[in-house]
Amino acid sequence: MAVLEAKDVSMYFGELAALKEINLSVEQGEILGLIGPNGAGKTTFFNCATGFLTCTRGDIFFKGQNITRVPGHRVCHIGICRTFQIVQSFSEMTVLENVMMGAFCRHPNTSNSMHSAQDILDFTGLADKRDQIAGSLTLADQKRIELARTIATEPDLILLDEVMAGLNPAETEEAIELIKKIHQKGLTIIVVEHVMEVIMNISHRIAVFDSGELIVEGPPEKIVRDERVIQAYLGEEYHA
Amino acid sequence: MQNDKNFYIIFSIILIFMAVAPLVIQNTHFQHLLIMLLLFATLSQAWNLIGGYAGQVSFGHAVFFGIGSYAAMAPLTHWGLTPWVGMLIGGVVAIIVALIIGVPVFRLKGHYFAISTFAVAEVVRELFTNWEWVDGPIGLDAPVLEQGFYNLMFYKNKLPYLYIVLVFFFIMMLLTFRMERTRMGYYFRAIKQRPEAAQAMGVHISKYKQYALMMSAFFTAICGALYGLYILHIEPATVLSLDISIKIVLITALGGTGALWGPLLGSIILIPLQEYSRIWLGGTGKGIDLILLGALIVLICIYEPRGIVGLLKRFNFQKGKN
Amino acid sequence: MDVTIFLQLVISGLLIGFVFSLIAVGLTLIWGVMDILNFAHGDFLMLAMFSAFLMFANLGVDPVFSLPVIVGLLFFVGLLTFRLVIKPVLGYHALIALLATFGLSIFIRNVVLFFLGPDFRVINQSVLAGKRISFLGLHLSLPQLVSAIGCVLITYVVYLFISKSKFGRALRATALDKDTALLMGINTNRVFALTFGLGAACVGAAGGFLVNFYYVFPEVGLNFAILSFVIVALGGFGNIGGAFLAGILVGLVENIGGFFVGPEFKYTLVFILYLIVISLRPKGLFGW
Amino acid sequence: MLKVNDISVRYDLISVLDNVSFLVEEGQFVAIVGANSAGKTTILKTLSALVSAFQGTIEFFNERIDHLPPYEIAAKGISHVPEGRRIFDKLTIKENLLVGAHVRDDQQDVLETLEEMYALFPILKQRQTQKGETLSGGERQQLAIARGLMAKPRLLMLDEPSLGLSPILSNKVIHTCEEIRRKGTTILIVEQKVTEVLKLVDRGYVLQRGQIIMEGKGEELLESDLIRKAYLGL
Amino acid sequence: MKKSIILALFLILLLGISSAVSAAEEVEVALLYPLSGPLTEAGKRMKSVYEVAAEVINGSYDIQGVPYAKSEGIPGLNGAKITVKFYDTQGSPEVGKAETERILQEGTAKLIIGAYQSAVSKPTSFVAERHKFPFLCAVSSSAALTERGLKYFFRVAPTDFHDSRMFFNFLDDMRKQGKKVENVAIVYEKTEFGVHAMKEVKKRVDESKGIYQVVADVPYAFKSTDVNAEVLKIKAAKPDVIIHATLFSEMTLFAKTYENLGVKSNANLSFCGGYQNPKFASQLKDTVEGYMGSCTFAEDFIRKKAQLKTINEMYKAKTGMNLDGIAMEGFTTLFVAVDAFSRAKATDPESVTQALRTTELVIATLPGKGVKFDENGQNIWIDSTMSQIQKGEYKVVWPSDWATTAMVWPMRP
Repeated sequence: MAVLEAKDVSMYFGELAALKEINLSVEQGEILGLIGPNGAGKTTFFNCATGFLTCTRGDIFFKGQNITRVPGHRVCHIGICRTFQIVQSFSEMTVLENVMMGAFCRHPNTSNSMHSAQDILDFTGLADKRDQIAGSLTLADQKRIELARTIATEPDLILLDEVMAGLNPAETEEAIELIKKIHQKGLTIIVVEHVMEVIMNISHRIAVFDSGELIVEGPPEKIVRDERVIQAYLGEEYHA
Repeated sequence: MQNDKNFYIIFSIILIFMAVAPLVIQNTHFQHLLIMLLLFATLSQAWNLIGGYAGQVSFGHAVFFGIGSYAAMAPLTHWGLTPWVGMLIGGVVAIIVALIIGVPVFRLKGHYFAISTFAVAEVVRELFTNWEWVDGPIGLDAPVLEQGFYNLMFYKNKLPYLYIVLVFFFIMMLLTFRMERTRMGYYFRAIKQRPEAAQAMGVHISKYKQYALMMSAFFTAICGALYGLYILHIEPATVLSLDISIKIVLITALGGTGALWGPLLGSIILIPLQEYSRIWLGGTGKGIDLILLGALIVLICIYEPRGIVGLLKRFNFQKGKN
Repeated sequence: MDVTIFLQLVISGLLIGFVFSLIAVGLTLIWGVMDILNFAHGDFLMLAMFSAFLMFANLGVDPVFSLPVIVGLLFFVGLLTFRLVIKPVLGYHALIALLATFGLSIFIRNVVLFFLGPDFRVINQSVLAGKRISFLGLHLSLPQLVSAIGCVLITYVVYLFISKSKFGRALRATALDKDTALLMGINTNRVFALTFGLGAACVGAAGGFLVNFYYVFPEVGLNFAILSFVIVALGGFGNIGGAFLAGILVGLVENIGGFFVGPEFKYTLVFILYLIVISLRPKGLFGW
Repeated sequence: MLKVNDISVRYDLISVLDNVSFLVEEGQFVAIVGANSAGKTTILKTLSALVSAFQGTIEFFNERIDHLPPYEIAAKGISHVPEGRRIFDKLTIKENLLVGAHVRDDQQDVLETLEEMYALFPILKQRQTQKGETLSGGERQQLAIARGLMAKPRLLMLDEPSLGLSPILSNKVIHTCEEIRRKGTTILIVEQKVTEVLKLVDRGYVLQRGQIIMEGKGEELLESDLIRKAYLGL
Repeated sequence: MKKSIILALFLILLLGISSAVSAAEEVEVALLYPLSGPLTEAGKRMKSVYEVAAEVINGSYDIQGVPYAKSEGIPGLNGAKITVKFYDTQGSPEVGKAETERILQEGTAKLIIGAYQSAVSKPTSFVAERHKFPFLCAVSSSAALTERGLKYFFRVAPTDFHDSRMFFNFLDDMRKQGKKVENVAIVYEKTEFGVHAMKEVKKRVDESKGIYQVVADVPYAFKSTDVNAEVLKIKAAKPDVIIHATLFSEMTLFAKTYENLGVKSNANLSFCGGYQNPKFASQLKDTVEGYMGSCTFAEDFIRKKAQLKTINEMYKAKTGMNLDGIAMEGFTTLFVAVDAFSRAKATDPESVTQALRTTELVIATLPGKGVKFDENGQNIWIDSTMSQIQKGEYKVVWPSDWATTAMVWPMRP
């Protein structure tokens, strides 16, 4: 069954079309990679799927339920959670408190939330930094906090917006491991990423956006050979 | 955040002090000072909920303050209704008003929000100034009724006022302290820091801002009622004035916004400073007391821009190092 | 309805509106660039008016001629304020800057009270005083007319300066992103200081004009300051054109609305106007 | 021309840079590569005095600049294109460029440079009257670099110009740097795209946890085992 | 943290103790006036006049018609000196109330005199009433103050009632002389003072049974930046007479705007307030030529009562201004206090209050016979006159037995 399904989704900002009739679905347990040049509409798609924006036309379904007009804060309770392109950790809170913020979604009680958050910290390898102030940590750790916070909401689907951007190879490696680990828990994942090695490595399927349109989708091997993708995105070098 | 045990110890010391000091020093003016100090600490803490924790700086809290004092005083003067009921009415009306103004105002950001709250306050003040039932600009005087808790009137003794204010202060502090530890407290701080991320975590932002404003409005109204009943005379020019709104903000800013002890520290500094500079230097008609007050406020800002809470933290930090 | 009265209302509204504009322009500069609400803005106005008055009373300099000196003086006051009060609190919670300027406001007002006393004073024998132009039953008081024209001119000059000059560009860049402006070789502290000076100079000019037809006393600035806060927000923070038009709008609403609805409601109308505008355009009429 | 001696930087007692020294000769294209939290951005920020070092000296044309404020360093001819572009959203593109030339006095000269930039980045000329916020990511990066060049700097410092750009754009940006160098501007670049950058540069430094662990010619570094292991996954 | 808070609490405690210490040997009178804030100007004038009054009482001056001037100190208390101590209300009821409580707490004052605004006199006198402590009000004009049935409250000044009655007697008189005065515009600030004053005016208009009409009812916001809308509203109504209740310096603004916008009326009458401030006449000169207002004292009175010159000189030496009505009311009030102390031969609150209740002080400082209080504490021997600004000076022009100068009518030829 499709976890998330977009049907003819279009998004206009005034005259400008950010998304044009996107049809895309993600199956249960899949990792879908989303690539495309800057301004292609990837983040806009995320925003529509998570209720931060309401798309101009079309519908979005989550497990068969129409969530097109569900407001952003409800989406999390339904079971979708996202990260942000630019790190958005609660910089004045401790790591534990950051993750608790996610856990509150399922555990309104503070101490339950704390226990749940502690489990997630162990799972994501942040346990030893639990009482540090999030703002004082490195970018990699802050991104990890965001991931931890996201899974603390106990979602079925997570949308990761450039979680690797700005990480070095070693850190990227760790992040990939973590994403795979999260995937093993049974979560469905959509990843936006520029680092090609990463996206090829983890995605089961890749969808390519260009100027608001979905130009191609399919398994990674197919994508790297597609002429239109190479022209729009990868450039000639990758062709070789 | 404070650790729990520490909080209870400090808090008990303060409460005991506030309760016992006026018994030791039988000076009504000193009692007056403590009453004002506690009243403004409570008020500022109420403001702190929305302005400090949830980060929405309001310059219009006089609205709730005024509503509270009018709700207690008007039924008392017109019908002799016990102010306790009036107080409750005031709190409820303030919550309703908070609901009404919250919807449009929370769409605004930063200064636009602040100026809007101020504009709302000015409009409400004008409404009261032209409202015949509450005697317009003349204001209301408490009728001379029998003393006692039923009428909340004590003519010669100030101690009952002091203890009533102390009780409200106690409730306010405890509530804030508990709130810091609940989901709501975390949500407030999250909204202040990263509204978008908070939304992604499932926080209904405008709802929680609304909660913060409603709680804040309720307690501000209660304080307004106490103020009216204590001063026994209210008029739009005082209880609905910008002065009140600003004073609340300043006390919190001075002590430290979004900090549990900020409001109390702020009023411990500002209220005695105001009272005693007037007592010692006022009466000359030359404003020396206010020159001093202004200069001191500026100096505090320059030398301790983090608020008094910041000063204490730094003090503790350095001590810890040694 | 008498047409002359209506026209007179429009004229009076415009005349006072231009003065509001200039005061608001001074405020919006500081507010827009530094994100600091200067509570002492009204007291700057009062300082300007008192200086003009003192120069008139003690040296016999007509307020029309003392204007450049007043502007220069207030520019200096602005610089000084920035150095002594604002600079130390930059980068901390915005409320601290607010608190500092609030303290400054109390301080300035009472120092003036201490030295000059609480009396109100009026300049009544200046070049412009008492003269007026009358036609078709309409009256334009010359001091107000000259002030209005002066305020428009100065506002326009400031606008040109900000939008065309190199410094203006640097100022806007600093307002947008202080660190990057530093990397561009802009001495941002100097920009801040000059902006504060410029803002104070604007309000100084307004005070220099105002003194021709308004009374002076230590508390005179408060009412103008409160109105200018609303005007700035109405026009959109940091937007000079916005402050200018909003100032005129407020002048008109206050006069025409005050006449038809009742003078005691004239400021209420201004606040209601603000609330309506802001609920339609959450960043003011011309906000970013 | 630029000589960095033993600088160390701390944030809140945590060491970010530890005795970093390096050299940039006139006309060279120099890269500092390293992991994200290695301190690359901090080096550039220290050079332009946004961050102050508690130890060490920085010399620019044999003159110490480590105690100057940022704006004076810019006036000395060091232009810093910050991480994340940081263009002025509400200024027009032309104004953005002119702000870049703030340190220069001769306005006639500035206008000439402006034309040069338009020649180098034609898209900017087309959109010169539009606000910065209307630009896309790649255009922003072009504007940021052009703005940096407007100062006619003796040294251009670029902080991760490829960050957040698609592969095709990031390559284009890096090659633009090469072109700029060919026209005679010294460039110090901080990058994570190790392969692409090291192919082009004259000299590279590898930074790890605040320390320089390797240095050498670009090609040499590419060949080294350390780099190949850590950054290329080979 | 803990230590710091305890330290702060300790400091507060110290403040509490230190402020409790105070001592006095003479008969002290506490005065509550706004000595900072927007009404400082008025407060300072009051302060000066009380200092003059104390000097006159304590020293030996030969002023005919003013008892207690010749003798040194208070006769009934073996010549004990009177001292005046000032407390700042900042023009705020809250501060006023706090200061009153402080006065009572300190316990050195034997009587309270105050305050300036009615809005402050009200709560402060309530405090005194509850402590059964005598409170003398010098200048607050709200008629409501003496309609509250207080037992320890006395007022020397005429009220809005007296003033409005005097205005309409005056207008009646003018009408009899064939002058046009029927259309009245009323202008008042939307404060306790303005609203009260105009309530009285409206009562008088109602009592006239249609002779007078209010053609323009113009309340305005206190502290206005301009008054164009207000003045145009008046202009549109074309009134014969404008009546003002303007406490503040806005009176200046009104006068200028009337001039600028060419408003013509036969007369412009003012309740006490902005009009009475001598600066109003001296600074605005021609602009305010012909303005009229209620007046309990002006320099012009000295022409009729030459003996008051001494007092005016002393006051002028202190302030550079001539005495005005408000100041003279203050001056007289201190004499009422001295009279009460002297007759009571004691200073305890009960005796002093008792003496005040039976006051029958004949004193030549104010229009009317002197001071005698009715059961509500209102002075019933007080009267008021009409003054007019002529060439920058206040001249008494009505009623005829007080008038020194001929009236200019209409105010602008």
